[in-house]
Amino acid sequence: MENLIALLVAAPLLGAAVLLVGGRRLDRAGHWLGTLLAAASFVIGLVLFASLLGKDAEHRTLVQHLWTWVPVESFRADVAFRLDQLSVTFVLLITGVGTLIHLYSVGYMAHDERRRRFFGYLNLFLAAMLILVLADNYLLLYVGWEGVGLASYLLIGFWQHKPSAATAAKKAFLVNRVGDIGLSIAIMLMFTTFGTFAFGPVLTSAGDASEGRLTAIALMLLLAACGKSAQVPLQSWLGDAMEGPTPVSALIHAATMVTAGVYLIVRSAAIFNGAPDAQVAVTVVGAVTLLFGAIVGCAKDDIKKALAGSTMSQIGYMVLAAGLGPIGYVFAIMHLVTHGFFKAGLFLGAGSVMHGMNDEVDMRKFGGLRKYMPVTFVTFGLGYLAIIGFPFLSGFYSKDAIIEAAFAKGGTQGWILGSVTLLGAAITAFYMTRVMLMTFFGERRWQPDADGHDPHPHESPTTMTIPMIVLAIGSVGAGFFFHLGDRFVHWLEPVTGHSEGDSPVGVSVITAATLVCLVVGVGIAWAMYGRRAVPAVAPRGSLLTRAARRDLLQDDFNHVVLVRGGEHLTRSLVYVDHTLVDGVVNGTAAGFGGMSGRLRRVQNGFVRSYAVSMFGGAALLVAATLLMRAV
Amino acid sequence: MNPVNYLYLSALLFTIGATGVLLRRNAIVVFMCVELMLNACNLAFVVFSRMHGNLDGQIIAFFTMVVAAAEVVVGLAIIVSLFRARHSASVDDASLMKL
Amino acid sequence: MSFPLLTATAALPALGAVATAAVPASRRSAAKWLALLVSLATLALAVVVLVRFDPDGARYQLTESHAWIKNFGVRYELGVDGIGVALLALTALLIPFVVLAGWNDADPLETGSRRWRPTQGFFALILAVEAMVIISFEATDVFLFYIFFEAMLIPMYFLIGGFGDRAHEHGEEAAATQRSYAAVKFLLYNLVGGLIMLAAVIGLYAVAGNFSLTEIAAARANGSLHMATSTERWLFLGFFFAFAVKAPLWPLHTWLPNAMQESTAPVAVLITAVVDKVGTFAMLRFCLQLFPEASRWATPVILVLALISIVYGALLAVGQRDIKRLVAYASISHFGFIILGIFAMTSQGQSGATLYMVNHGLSTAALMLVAGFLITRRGSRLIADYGGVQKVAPVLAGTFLIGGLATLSLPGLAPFVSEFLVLVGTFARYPVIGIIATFGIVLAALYTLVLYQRTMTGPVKPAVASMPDLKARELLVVGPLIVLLILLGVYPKPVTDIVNPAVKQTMSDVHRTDPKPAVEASK
Amino acid sequence: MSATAQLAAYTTSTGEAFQFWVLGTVAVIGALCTVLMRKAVHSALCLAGTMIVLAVFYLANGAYFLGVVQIVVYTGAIMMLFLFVVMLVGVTAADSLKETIQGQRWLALLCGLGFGVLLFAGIGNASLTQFAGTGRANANGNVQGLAALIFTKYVFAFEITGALLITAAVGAMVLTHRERTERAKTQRELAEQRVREGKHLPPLPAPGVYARHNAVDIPGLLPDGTPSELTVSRTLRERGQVRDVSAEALGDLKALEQRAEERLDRTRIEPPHPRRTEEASK
Repeated sequence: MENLIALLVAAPLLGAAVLLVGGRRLDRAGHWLGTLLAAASFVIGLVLFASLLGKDAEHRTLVQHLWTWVPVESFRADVAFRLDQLSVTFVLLITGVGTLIHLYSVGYMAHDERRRRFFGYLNLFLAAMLILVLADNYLLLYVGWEGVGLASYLLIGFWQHKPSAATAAKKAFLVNRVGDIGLSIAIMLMFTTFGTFAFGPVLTSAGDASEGRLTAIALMLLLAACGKSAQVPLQSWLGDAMEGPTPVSALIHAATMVTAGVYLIVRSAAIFNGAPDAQVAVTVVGAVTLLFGAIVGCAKDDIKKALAGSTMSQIGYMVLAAGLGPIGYVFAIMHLVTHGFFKAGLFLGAGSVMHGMNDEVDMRKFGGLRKYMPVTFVTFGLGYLAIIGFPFLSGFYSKDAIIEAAFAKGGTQGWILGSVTLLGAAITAFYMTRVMLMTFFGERRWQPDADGHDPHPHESPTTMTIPMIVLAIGSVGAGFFFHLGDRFVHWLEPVTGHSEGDSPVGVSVITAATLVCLVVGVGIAWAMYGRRAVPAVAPRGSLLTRAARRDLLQDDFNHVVLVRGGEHLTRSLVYVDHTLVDGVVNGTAAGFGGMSGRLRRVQNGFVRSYAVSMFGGAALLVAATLLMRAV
Repeated sequence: MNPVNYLYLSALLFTIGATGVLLRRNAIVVFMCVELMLNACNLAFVVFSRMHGNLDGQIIAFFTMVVAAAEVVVGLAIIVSLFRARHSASVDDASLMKL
Repeated sequence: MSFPLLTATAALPALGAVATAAVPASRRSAAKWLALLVSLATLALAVVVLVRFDPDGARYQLTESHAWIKNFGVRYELGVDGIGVALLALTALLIPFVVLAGWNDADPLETGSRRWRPTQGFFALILAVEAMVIISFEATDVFLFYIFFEAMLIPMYFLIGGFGDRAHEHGEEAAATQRSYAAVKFLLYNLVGGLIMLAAVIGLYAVAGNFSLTEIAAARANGSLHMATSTERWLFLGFFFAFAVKAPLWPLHTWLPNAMQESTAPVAVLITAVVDKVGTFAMLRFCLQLFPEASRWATPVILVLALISIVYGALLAVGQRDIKRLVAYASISHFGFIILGIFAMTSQGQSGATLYMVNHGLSTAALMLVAGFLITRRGSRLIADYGGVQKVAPVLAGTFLIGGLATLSLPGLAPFVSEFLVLVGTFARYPVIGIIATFGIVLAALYTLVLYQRTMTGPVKPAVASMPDLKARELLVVGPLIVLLILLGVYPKPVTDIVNPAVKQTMSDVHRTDPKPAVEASK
Repeated sequence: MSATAQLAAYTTSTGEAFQFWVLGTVAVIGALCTVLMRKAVHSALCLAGTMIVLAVFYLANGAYFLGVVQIVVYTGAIMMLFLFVVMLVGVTAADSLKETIQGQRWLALLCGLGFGVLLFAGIGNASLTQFAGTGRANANGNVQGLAALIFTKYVFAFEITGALLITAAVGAMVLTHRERTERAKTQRELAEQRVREGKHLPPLPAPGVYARHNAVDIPGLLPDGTPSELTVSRTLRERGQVRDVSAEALGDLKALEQRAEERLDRTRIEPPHPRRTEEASK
């Protein structure tokens, strides 16, 4: 059974290799090949899942050792996969959602002449993501970690002829690299602390290490997670990443890749458990991002960027939950999975809208689309209800659990985190309602696009609607399914551990408060965008709105401090290298040149001049001889 | 008078000849100054011969004369051909090595 | 006596060089084919060496030893250890690609000219460099090594000064001037280094009485050859200076950008991927073995210089406007990593550094050769002259991207393994330096991606609109390199298995052991 | 012989002392004149004088053979050779004594002075009081003594100097002799060449201006009064011995016309420049 794990990775990897190397002759069938291989991977995942279910809870870990990768004395990295409850959850999410999005892309990218390449990249992403979650050691995880970064880079910049896409791709990769520093250093620290970086030994012996070292490792892991999961302060790339095709946004920048940070933290639970200071940092990061993303989401008129803000905010929830320790790990993952369903669904819905609207993304130019795109409207609506936490839908269970866990942290910390999560829920309800109202309700505000074509909104083809419907089903039912009998908690407990905190208030009170927040959020949104007509041109807005439109000035800060500063630094260094370092050398050379030029003048070519020096020399010799005799 | 005075005279003539070599530009005159230096040496040799009471010094002076004759022959030939080529007997004009 | 395999490996390209140079002027393509065949035959010999080499056997294998200059105890002594054999294989592997990539680089400008000899010269010089580099990797006699270490400069000088890119932004005359400037700069820098080394070599002879690396190292190890501390340090510095110039280490690096910028892409690969490796290789083999105490003494300063090289090289690469200069500064950054790994004095660091030499050879070759194809097509080295190439020549852009990703050490490609090993090895002993060096990976991503973005993406510039994609010959050059990069990234064990025992030896030479993990140490 | 006895003494006879001081002065003056004379001929003559004095000194020091050789070979042959060359190069050409190389004169004098001082100091320092004299060495005759040495002890050197002399003679011939590498051009070919080159088709103009200046070194005047170098032989031109008389000739012409005017009682004009006549008669 273990031997299947490698196939899980191999299938999409094969697809990527064939599609990217195969060339034009695969143009006609390549996308189906990619979809098929993704589906194959999903099937293998299901088989493995079934086999895990067949074992008792304590032995649900399969390890497949493939080959020794880098052996240098005590440094040993293996290519080995570990499949346990946590990773199989991810495997199913990744391959499942991945397959759906492959299917969706068949329709969405139908008119793109480079569709084969797109599917190659998607397959590459799947393979990398699977390596990330299946790796048995941190170094192999790092491979997957950067692999998804590469795939993300390639896919964000898929429409390379657009300079904005190329820039966004580069930015995403670079910001991720900053996070990668964290992962690198964390691995090095593990090596110097434990002498290994395989999950098994590191996590079991984490208790032997000093708290200082554990805190250092944990903080470095947090830095890595921030980069990959677009958490403050490394969140700036996610909004720009929406330059990529929408399926990419759905798969990579909503459902899977951006949650890798959460995976990393939950996987390293043993380390974080031993470093309370680092956990506080994690919750702070989560809480700040939660609000940050939500506020940004409120102000964006670009439907994808609004959803991106939402993603950031929801991942903030997960990170916050992961920072809570054993009381939160399970719920972080649960929210991750349900979020995977509804956010992917929302993005696919947004893609469907754009597909029908000549790739328009400005919500102010939508309006009243529910009549023209019924399937999209329904699926998007269900996803919307799920994300705002409408009772008995997925988001209701997973988000509620996180809010409860935040309160359960106890003490002042618990109150602060709980309030933040409640506030976040209200804002979520607000901005999602805003998106919903601006897109599907109100009067039509369509305008001809740049080429003068009037949009003719229409429902998308079947290949696109089927994935949306499936995801909508997931958004509706997953939460209830997981919640029933605490199935999910029991499933993950052996890996992450679980403990009930002592909540200062009752569960029902929190649920009620959440619902109140929800109603308030929806109400305000309806008052602002439902009752009144939405202006086609964005009003100036308050200072906060304007700041939020610009991602709360984070980019401007980066631009001024890092980009400008870096440019000045490199430019002055180029100058220094040319004038100072090279100048010293060239100066020495010029010095010798000048000296010999002057010495050359002595050689004036006149025999008599030479005769004088000879005669002088002879005189000196005579003098020396006489002196020698005298002495 | 001490015969050493011959040696002083020889030194004086030699110095005058050497200075002449350095000062004059006409190749012929330079050559003459060289001859003067050779003659000054010859005088010294002859005086040495007297000093030591054997004829070796005179022999050396004799050889010097022979060599000087050969040198003059070749040297003057060079001067003549130089003059033919450059229409000048100035040593300063033969300064191809100058800047 | 067995067949002198190592001599043959070096002699074959040397004879090939002579034969190539002797090909008549009218038979240019014969010279090219001959050079290619010779380089492939050398590769075959190198493979035989690789197979015959037993990683767990004696330290130096396939040894040959003959008296040469008896009066000074100079011997013709060859032998390879794991490090040498790895680099030997790398050199033999890269040369066929260099030859193939430079196939048309030395052709006459007018098709009609029959009396054109430089083509023959170009390929003969490449083979000559190969022969000298190979013998440098094999020599276990300090004097023998020195001779070829220096002699290498002669063919390199002519390759840099004589053959440049056809196109130049300021015209042919300016190109010739800058070429000769670069060549002279290359020569002078390396000559100065070599002269200082010569003094140290003579000094070593004065102290030790012979030139044999194995004998001196053995005598140093068992204490029969005592060196005063100051003597050892001076001699070490003499050797190290020459190697640092060759490597090149900051601040002795400025010859490299000029040389790589002005030479053709294959020659640039020859410089940075092959010739410069002799410098770092020699640090491992000569500096550490002959002067262990002094090496440890100088470690802090060298590590800081290497660190500066890493960050400085990367920052300057970001600021470049010329594709080749950018690659050159990136190489300086990478050489910083190699030197860092060598002097971190941990198994991981040194194995990583050796692996890095191999991987850097492959990755730079891939990136630089594709860049060369690009430059040949457009006739400009300036980044600003490109844009949107991806659209018109996707294969070229794809291979360029893979080369770039290898340069920024993407996991899954070969350089990642070595870079990480170097970082871990450094971090284990010098955490602060390790952390700062880690920042190099962000800068590497920056310069690579900026280069890719500006040249390959965006709207198609009119000047590149009709650019053809890679031809069969060019694919033949790039394809195998990329396959190797992926292969060694996924499965580097064959190389590490060869290198590890040699590194273990070197570690014991300098009396250093790896630091113990904290948890284990506390128990 | 009283002369030999005297020669063996520590001091010389008064006669010799007198001879030394008188002739020594002459020798030094001759040497100085050699260096300082502007014309090479004068230098050569002064040098010859110095050499003769030296010959006398040789005789006084018992080197009879050398004394004679000095006069016969040196003064008689070598100096004559010098004079011949001087004639070839141009007897009248006087050197400018103006120094052209910066600092050369001072450096030369400094070196000379320093060297002289050193030599004098060296000689003075050496304790040269013992003079064996040549009496015994010359007992069988000076020439015989020399011959005995030359043909025994110095025979190899002698042979080699012989070879040297022959080589020098051959060398001088090689250096000065110019081999004709091509056939001399005939009169006809020369004329054709002139026509082809298109210059000086007619014979070169003749030198001389009016009847009073028909010397070959005076260029003929062009109609505007400027001298034409072409009219003077090339050898003279190269030696720089062309006499420029154009201004002078014009002046003369003017004076002639004036005198004619005076004869005809025209206006009186100041007399011609007096220097003119001297120059002309030179």
